Amino acid sequence: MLRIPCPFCGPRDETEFSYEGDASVTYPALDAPEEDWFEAVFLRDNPRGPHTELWHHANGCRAFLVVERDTLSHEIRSARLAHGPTREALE
Amino acid sequence: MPERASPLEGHDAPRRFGPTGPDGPGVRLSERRLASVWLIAAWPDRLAAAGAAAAKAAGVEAAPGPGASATGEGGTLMRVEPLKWLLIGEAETARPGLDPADGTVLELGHARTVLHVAGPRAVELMARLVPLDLRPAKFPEGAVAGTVLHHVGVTILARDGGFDLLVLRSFGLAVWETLIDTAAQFGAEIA
Amino acid sequence: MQRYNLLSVICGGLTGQKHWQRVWGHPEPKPHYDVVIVGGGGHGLATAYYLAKEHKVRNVAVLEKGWLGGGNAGRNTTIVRSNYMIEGNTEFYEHSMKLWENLSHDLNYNVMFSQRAHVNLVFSPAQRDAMARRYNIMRLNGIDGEFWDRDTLRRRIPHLNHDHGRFPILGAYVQPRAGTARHDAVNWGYARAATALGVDIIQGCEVTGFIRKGGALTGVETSKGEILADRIGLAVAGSSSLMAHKAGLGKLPIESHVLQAYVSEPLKPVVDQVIVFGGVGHFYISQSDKGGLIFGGDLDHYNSYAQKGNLPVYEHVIAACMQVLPCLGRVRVLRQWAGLVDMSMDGSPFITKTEIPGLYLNAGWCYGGFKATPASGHTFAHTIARDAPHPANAGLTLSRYREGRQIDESGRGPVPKLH
Amino acid sequence: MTGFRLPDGGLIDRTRPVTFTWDGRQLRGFAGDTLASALMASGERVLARSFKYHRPRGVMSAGVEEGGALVTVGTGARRTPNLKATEVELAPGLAASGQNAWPNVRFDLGGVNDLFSRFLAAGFYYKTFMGLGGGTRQWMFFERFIRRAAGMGTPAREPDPDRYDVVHDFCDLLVIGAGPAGLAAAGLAAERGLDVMLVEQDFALGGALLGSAERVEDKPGAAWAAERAAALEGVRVLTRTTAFGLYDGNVVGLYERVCDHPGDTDPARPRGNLRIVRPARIILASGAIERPVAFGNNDRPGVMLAGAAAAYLNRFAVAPGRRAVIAGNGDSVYADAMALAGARVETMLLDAREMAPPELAEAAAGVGVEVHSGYVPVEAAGRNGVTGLAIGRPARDGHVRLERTVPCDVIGVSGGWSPAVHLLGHRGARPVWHAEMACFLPGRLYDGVAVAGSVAGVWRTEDCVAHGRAAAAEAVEALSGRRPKAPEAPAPGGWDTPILPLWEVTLKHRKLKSFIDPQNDVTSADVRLAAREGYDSPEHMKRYTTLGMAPDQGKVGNVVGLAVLAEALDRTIPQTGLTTFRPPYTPVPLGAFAGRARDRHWQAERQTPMHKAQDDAGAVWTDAGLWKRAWYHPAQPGESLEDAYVREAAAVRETVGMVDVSTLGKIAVQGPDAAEFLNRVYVNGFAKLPVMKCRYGVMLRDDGIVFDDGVTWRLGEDEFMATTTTANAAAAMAWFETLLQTRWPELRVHVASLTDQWGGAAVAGPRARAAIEAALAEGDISNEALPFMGIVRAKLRVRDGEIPVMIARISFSGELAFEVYARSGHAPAMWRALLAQAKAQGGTAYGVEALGALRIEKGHVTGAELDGRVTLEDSGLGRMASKTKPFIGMALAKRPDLAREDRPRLAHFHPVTEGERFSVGAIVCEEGKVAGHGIGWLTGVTAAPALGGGWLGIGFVRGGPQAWEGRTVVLADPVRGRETRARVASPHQLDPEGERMKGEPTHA
Ligand SMILES: Cc1cc2nc3c(=O)[nH]c(=O)nc-3n(C[C@H](O)[C@H](O)[C@H](O)COP(=O)(O)OP(=O)(O)OC[C@H]3O[C@@H](n4cnc5c(N)ncnc54)[C@H](O)[C@@H]3O)c2cc1C
Ligand SMILES: NC(=O)c1ccc[n+]([C@@H]2O[C@H](COP(=O)([O-])OP(=O)(O)OC[C@H]3O[C@@H](n4cnc5c(N)ncnc54)[C@H](O)[C@@H]3O)[C@@H](O)[C@H]2O)c1
Ligand SMILES: Cc1cc2nc3c(=O)[nH]c(=O)nc-3n(C[C@H](O)[C@H](O)[C@H](O)COP(=O)(O)O)c2cc1C
Ligand SMILES: [Zn+2]
Repeated sequence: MLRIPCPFCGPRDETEFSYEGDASVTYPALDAPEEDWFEAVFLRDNPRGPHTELWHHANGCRAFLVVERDTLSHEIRSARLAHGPTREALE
Repeated sequence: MPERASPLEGHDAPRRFGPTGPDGPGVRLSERRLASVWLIAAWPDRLAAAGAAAAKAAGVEAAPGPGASATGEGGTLMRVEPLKWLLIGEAETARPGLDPADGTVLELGHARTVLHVAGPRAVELMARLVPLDLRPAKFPEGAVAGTVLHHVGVTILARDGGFDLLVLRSFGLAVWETLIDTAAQFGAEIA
Repeated sequence: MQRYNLLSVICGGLTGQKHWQRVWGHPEPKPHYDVVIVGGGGHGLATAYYLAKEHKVRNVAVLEKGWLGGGNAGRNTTIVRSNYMIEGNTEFYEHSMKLWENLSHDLNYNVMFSQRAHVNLVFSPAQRDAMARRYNIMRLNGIDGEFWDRDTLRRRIPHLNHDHGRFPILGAYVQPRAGTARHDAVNWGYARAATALGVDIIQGCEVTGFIRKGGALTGVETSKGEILADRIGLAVAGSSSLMAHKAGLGKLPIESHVLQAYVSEPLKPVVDQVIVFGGVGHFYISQSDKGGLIFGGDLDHYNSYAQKGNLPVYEHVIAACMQVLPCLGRVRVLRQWAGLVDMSMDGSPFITKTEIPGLYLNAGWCYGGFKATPASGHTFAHTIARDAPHPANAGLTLSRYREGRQIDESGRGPVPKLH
Repeated sequence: MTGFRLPDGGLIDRTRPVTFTWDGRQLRGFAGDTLASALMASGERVLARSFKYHRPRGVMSAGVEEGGALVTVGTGARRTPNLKATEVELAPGLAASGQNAWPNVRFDLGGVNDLFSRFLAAGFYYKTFMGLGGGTRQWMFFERFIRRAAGMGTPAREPDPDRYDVVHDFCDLLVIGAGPAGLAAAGLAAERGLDVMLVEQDFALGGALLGSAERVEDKPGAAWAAERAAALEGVRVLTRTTAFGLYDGNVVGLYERVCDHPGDTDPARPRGNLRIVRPARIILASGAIERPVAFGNNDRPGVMLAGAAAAYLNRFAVAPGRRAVIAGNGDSVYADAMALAGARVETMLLDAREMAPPELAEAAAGVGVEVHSGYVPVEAAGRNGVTGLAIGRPARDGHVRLERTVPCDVIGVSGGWSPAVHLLGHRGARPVWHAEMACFLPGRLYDGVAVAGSVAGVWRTEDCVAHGRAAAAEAVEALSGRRPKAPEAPAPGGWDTPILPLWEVTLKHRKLKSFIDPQNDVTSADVRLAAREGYDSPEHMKRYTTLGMAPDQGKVGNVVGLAVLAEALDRTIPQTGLTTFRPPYTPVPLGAFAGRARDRHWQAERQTPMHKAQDDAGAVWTDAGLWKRAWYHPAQPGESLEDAYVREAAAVRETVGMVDVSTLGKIAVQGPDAAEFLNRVYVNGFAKLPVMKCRYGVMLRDDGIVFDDGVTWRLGEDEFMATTTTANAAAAMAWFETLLQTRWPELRVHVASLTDQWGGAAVAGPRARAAIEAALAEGDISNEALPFMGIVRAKLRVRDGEIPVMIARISFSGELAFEVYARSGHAPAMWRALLAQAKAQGGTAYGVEALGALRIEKGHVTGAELDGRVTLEDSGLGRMASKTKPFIGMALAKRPDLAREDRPRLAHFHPVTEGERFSVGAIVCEEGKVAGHGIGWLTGVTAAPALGGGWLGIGFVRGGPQAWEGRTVVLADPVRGRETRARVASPHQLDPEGERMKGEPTHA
């Protein structure tokens, strides 16, 4: 069971979260060219090893977290709130 | 204002069930009728200001931090999300005053029902429902946590030596039946 | 190749099993091959077999980093079916089904393909209507498909949870020709037949890089030294992104996830068909000839290369099992394992040339590549040998996403974990 | 001769006799017996039949590594197959029976397979059964017989009556195993104030001490263990509880048998608990498992592990036979032989080592054990039970010279010990081969996980105790935050004279049938055959021979099999490598993982606030995701679905109807940037939507495909309520939070769910306004005050007062319609008040079937059409897309295939022949081309009184209705054996300008 250290709630089971994929994808402006959107929506690094990803604490504090996890050992190195302004407010 | 219907209507008649031991039922289940629920949400750069407004509405010193709650005249103020407090009370209260520049207020008086779990074996029952350590040492009176109960989101408040389970109204009966189903083994009573 | 049949088994019994020949060897890699296939799973081995058999390309090597058939080919729940709706998939999987129906004879190896019917339970009128469209498309393409109403289902599988489930079972859509096969036998059958045709299967040989000359790839770097090749076929399933990066293809529309499977203790016959359901949950179960119930459901929803799963999926899968077969409550899970599935952005695979000359890609198999093994090998061999797709894999291109032609059976969109 | 009960001794409770049945015959044991010990005490020898050859099998161990005695316990719905008799605690009234045999295990026709065993070598089924001439028919013919012969026990066909709980546990330290090491560790940790859990799979604490005569701190081992256990105050001790799996985050899965043992059959309590423990640290003190040796006929009933033979004596006061031969290759067998001799069992000890340890040999001889060093077991005599053992001396060529046969009725064999490192393997750690001790020791340990006792190759009891304490001390240090200094733990070892590795006994001139995996009938010859045929990786050998794939998961056979393979390949054991350890350590019932999520409780049921009001009035229900929605409201009991929905739909067209719409997703969107946010999310604009007005909107996914649609209400300058479809409510909410928290952090918007705050009723039909006005206490809903897509606040008069409501002019049916929203607590009163007025106007309540009919006639799309593959243009909503402001999905919606003109578009279908019908899922084909993928499909059908009264379909057709003017199409429905001709028409035929929705009613 992945135990995810939510900065707001503390360590919690993966069952309270929803995995929302690669956090390193930057989405272009809404009216950016088709090619930029194609790469953001369809192509993934999918690394074996350290991976920066999004977890949504859906059955918890509803916060999105940016988590650094190793996709081979499943070891979780860090977790921080995804929303910058809120992160600063809580620090 | 007319009386509010409960989602447990027809299913919460007082009774005892399961093997109650010599010292009475291990678990007591009841529904707690809320009259007002306000969601107070701060803009990130106005957290303190919104918190102060929330504290004022609840009649408490300061707005509680993560995992905590504070109870005053205006009800119980719980920190449920990084930028949000929930103010619940059994009496009707006015909409909390909050400058729109500091955040927003949302009326949720009817959105949840509160199921109260008490009794000497309440912690054992809860260990069969939610993936949290609710023993007093780890989850003292006034503690708050959002978690999941059989795939249903729920907010738990440690209160009066037992637990308030804030459940979305439409899931109220389903969670109530799960409580009854699991509590039978400890000897239980619907109060 | 030594003939396997009843006579040979009797002869084996009388001679103390002395006369059996080796099924494959441990050859050292040659410096150059016409074609190198990376990945000794079902798809890689089948590709090598069809290259040698259909296209007479015999100077072929299959490079496998572990033991052949040790990837998903050795870990799947062995379900074989061709009940697909979207153009591109329908034709491909039926092409595979036809190859399955004679595979034991082609390979002279009993792959135990047992056509015991694939029964897809339906829980709501909306689900029944949505699936009617898929099974009608199947029938219009000459693929068998029928609907069992409540009474038929009650007669065929009396111990299903007909009356006490959370959702009423309204019936089931069935493909009678579908069923299961013995996964290891498929890998070993293809490996033996390919070896007999002159293919080198080199185990314990990990491809660690590619050799470039000018724009083209001229070979691979491996844990057993450099091997040159005119054409290179990637068939590494869950490791596809890693290989694509090394080959210079950049990012693929793929995420690798752990998919778990479970086997029960061996039992006398209790599940005769393949029983599955989707929509309200996701579950599939069948019984192997040794008596173990083989079952699974959703994948672990996060990216992973770990080949081991976590507890929440046990609860999710087995609660779904108990929902439809509550009589299995006291039957015990004997073993849980996991594979590494290459989930694509629309749930459908790629068997295609790439923008790099001489490099061919076979990937994106999600939950369903075992049933595709024969057709995948057959069409990938054709694509490599002819440098052009076979009709059956014409639709399975990488460029389909740019064209807006997602082959999305579930309609869940570009979220790999949902397919 | 067979086993018999000793007059005294053992840890059983002779004051509590227990009667049970075996194959229908009544037998007697005592509390503290296992089924195996009670059967042995009753002289039963053949308890099972093996998997392939159906050879007779008896008890082969005293623990979970049992390879022989698999039985079925319980009858009817509580029938439980494949239990190891050694793990079944004897309980009053227990009904046990043999399995995998006909007529019974003592006389089994299946035994004939053994005669043909020479033809049934490993993998024979890959080489035959294919039949001639292609196809799968011949194989499937043979398969029926194979399936009946294979499998072991027969499961119940009735639902499991018992329930199980999933329990969430937390602790500082979890100790796995309550032998000397575990008891010591738990004791010290508790003394130092840690919150400790100790789990033990047995029903008694003490581990190996329970089965040995060894004394600890000069008292019997079992007594010492009981004392240590009693001293464990504050420790949560769980017996009958197996740690079956170690997972990421050091989370451990336990299965606790609650009600499967004597004296506790309370119906309210679950049969078992699946416990998920989250310890800060773990100490694995799981001990070691004795290994057999592969020699001739080593599967006959009466052959068992040497430690087990002693355990039946010491723990259960059962002598396994009258004359025993103990054969081993290490020091541990001497204590076993002495225990047997001590119970007046005539005992011979064969020590494979040339030089037996002098003091042990002397002590053994002292109690009458006939010790022979340099001797090994060659072949057991007897069929349904051991009658003798051929013994011999190893020769230089590696084979054994046979000497003589010794009469005996029990053979205790020991080939060494395998530390139970399985749980460490679950997370991928590979064990390390220790050549000198001939066993695999724990390899790399994960942080937070320590080992103690014989699991780490520490063999002496006092060293195990010291090791337990050291591990506990390290845990205390680690949890106190101080850097844990490595306490001095005892090194592996503890045997006076080294073990002599002995895996298999072979004769030069004759092949012995020696079993490595007795359950799957895998012989050493099978392992060599696999190597010879090229299946020479241990993983290939395992799968080709099925070694270690039976219910004991190779706990005793795997290392022996690996040694035989290594020898066949002329390699060392570490070079060959072990297969993978996988959960569960021992099998766990499926019911335990399902917990309470059974039958109706599999997924929670959601009810709208007006559920009870409609249920009391006889509504018939259907499912929409987790919600229950009224399907139809029978006018009288037994009214059919079709009669009801036609009647209900007609009421909406002619007078007034009311439907519960509370299940729609409702999301509050608040803040100064709320309008900008909605502008980006929806294809159409919301910035200029006036306050107290609402607007229909459509959302796309990032890839340009339609995601969801719904009406958004503007309740204030900075406050909207966006409504979504029932199915996508949760997904839409998560999608809004994704955008706000990870893509557009600068937007000042808060979103929150309002779905459960409001109950909603849609009141539709020409007399809708009249019905609502009759119930209004306050508020004006005239066409002027409340125009189409307008919103007003009002008050309804209900039985005990007035309730505030919001009313919006929204129409899904195409008629004049109002959606009335009351707070959930007031919603039942609203429903009753409005329904009374609707009935007064000649109207009725209607359900989702009628709702479907009405929206199909009107040409509105729903989830049936928006199947995750269609675009805005496909669904006839292309004109909604804003040209002036950007929105999610706009870029990828332009991809070539999505912009093609000949894509299937929304259309209506009318049967050409009057009275004909067609169904959803039919495929639209061109005349004469009824094959392939067709040119469209049907998504909805209904009787359509408002459009000429005939049958009506909605769906998609290539190029849209205009491409099929005046041409008929074929609706192919082979699954239902139907094919009908249809005319294609625009889906917007009913009141295309929307006068009914927008203006005064022109008719009625
Ligand atoms: C638990 C589970 C259940 C499944 N159930 C079904 C089912 O019921 N029906 C169905 O149709 N499909 C099923 N599948 C999917 C199916 O098993 C796979 O899609 C299919 O096996 C993939 O193709 P493959 O056999 O070639 O893959 P693999 O067997 O994974 O082959 C890839 C091989 O490449 C090797 N490799 C990787 N990298 C390198 C390298 N750098 N150098 C050399 N070699 C390398 C790997 O070791 C591996 O052996 C299931 C999969 C799993 C995991
Ligand atoms: N003389 C020898 O060669 C030799 C060899 C092995 C063991 N021993 C003796 O065995 C004892 C070893 O002590 P120890 O404490 O290390 O081991 P142990 O075998 O005494 O105790 C281990 C305990 O763990 C339990 N267990 C194992 N796996 C479990 C699981 N997954 N879940 C729950 N319970 C589980 C077992 O039932 C057992 O009770 C000593 O007395 C030692 O002398 C001697
Ligand atoms: C179809 C199928 C049937 C299996 N049956 C059994 C079985 O009866 N007993 C068993 O122990 N393992 C069984 N396994 C699991 C394998 O032993 C092994 O766990 C799996 O091939 C993954 O390999 P790994 O565990 O070495 O990683 C089966 C696997 C598959 C795919
Ligand atoms: Zn959180």
